[in-house]
Amino acid sequence: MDSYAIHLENFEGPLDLLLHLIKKNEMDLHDIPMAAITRQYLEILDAMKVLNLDVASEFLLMAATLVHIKSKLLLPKIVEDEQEEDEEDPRAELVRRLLEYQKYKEVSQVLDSRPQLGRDLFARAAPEPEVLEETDSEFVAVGLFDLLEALQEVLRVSPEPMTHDINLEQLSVTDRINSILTRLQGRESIAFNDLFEGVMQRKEVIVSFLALLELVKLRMVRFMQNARHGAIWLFPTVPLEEGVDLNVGEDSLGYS
Amino acid sequence: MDTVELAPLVEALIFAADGPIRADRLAEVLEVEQGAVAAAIATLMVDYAERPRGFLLQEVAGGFQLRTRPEYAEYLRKLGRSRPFRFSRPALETLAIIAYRQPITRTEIEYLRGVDSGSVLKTLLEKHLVRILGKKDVPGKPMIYGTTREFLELFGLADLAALPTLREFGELVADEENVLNVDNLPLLVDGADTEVDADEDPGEGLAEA
Amino acid sequence: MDTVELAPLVEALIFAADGPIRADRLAEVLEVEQGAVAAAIATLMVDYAERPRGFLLQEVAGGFQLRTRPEYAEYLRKLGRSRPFRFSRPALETLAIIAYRQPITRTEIEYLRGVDSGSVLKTLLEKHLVRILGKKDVPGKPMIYGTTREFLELFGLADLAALPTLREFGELVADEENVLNVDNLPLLVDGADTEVDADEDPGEGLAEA
Repeated sequence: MDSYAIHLENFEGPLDLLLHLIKKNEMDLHDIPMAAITRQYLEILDAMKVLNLDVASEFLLMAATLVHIKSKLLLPKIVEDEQEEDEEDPRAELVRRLLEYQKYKEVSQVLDSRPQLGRDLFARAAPEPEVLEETDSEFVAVGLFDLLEALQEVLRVSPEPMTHDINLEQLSVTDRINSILTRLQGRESIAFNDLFEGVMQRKEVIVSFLALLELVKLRMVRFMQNARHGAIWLFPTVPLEEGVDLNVGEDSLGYS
Repeated sequence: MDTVELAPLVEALIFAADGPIRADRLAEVLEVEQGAVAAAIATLMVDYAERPRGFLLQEVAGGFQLRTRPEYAEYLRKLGRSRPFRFSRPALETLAIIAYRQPITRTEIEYLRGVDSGSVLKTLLEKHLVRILGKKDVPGKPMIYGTTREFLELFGLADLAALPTLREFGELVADEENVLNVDNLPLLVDGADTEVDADEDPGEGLAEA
Repeated sequence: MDTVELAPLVEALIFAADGPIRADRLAEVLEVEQGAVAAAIATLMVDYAERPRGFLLQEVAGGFQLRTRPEYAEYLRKLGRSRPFRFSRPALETLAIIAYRQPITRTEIEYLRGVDSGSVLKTLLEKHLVRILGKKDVPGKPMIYGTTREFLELFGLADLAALPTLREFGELVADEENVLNVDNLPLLVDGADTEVDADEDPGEGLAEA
């Protein structure tokens, strides 16, 4: 939660709200007065509606559960002693869930109070030249998830559905490579997202993306992240001079 | 190489590595027995504990790493290297559940939390704190989740066994101070009470406990 | 703060800074006089000179920085060389395509990726993550590829059916807008929906280039 908006979300969920109510009223967890807790719970939900606030479906589901448990308790007990022993208290599952939830709620606070890397303690930031010297020139993999996300973001802002028209792509990958190289001229780096600035058709986006992959394969650029999960930047690995023209024919790009 | 020679060398490698470095990798790079590395690390540990240094040698995520002392956090944050995100309560809760209950499915997480956890789970995946372990062999083959090495690094844990012990409760416990004190939030049971009363028939408001 | 207190704090800041840090910057962050910083640095200098550490405190480009001892350069280079294998994006992408679409020919991979994939494929074969399954019964008898047992081990998968589908990623977020729009990605068109099925016609859904 980023803000303390007035919302039921101030409670993590229905379990959190129930825990709060039980504690506040000093109820016995092992003998929860269902009528009282259900009434209070429903009143809070009503209050939310009065204030025109969204009540998440989970809160409504819990309301139904509470009413159900309450009604089961009200049912006259079948007077057969043998069966009665086997029959679990209708509240038992709820109690188990509350205790279990409380356990994780507490430990999450314990976890958060531990010194955290990047918040309370810091490792070194400056890389050692000797170590970096020998690493391969391929950029560090950031995982399939990251890659798809980067592409997804680009596609999200480009409205048209992409058509499967490979011919047009074939024609423009080389052009795109050259235009990216032109943009990189005289610069140290460029943000991945900047390459997709302006309204582009999905097809163009894909072509640009393929061009980037191609440049990486040719080892002319590499992707780096300045923070482990930060923005992705593109760095030229060779000095780019005015009027550089990439000597790449369509054939060598594998579109023959 | 004896321990006296080896210790500063091991220290240099730990210093230069780009993350926690495992003892076996140190042994491999230095071409010495793992026992020799272990002895060197033990020497360094004693040294770091004895002398007031600005950083500590910690065992994290199966490896060793130098990290600044937590009590200096305030000044280090001024260097501008702070992690840009803070955990929300839902994220922390979900992360804790996954850490202790892994491998776990989304449905199981949601049963424990009582709320939909899809977007929180996605955020944790994006932050590389949680990963997909595979699929559970039950109908529907749901994905199962677990924590990552980066989770261990973030919380400074040597391994999963180093997680704080879960307290088993038979009873509810009073909210501790560090637990979010809901009574100070704008929407509180009591707060809502007054708000409602302002606009509505008081009888329709919340019952006094 | 006196020098005894200040020295480790200065050391921590030098350690964590992302390059040489100037004395005036240190004074600013610590909110002390520059003279106090100078005294702390002098203390640290003596300490580093007296004790055999793996790194040195050096004055570089007007600032201060911790650097590993030059005589350890050989081992540090080895550390760099011995970095665990990391995937490049092309490798990861190619591997993903093979994993989801196997058995698959090189032409099909290249159609999906839009670029020549020979060298990436070679690397994956060398790392034993991909293997040749046989030859496809079409003119030219192209070789067909699939993933290996090592691939499963590396990603901690019990079997290929344990591969997460991209649709499942999308389902993590109920919000329509944020759902991973996989249908328009050439790379995922069918792989996203169909679990890997060795009996399926591998050419299905692929236009021959």
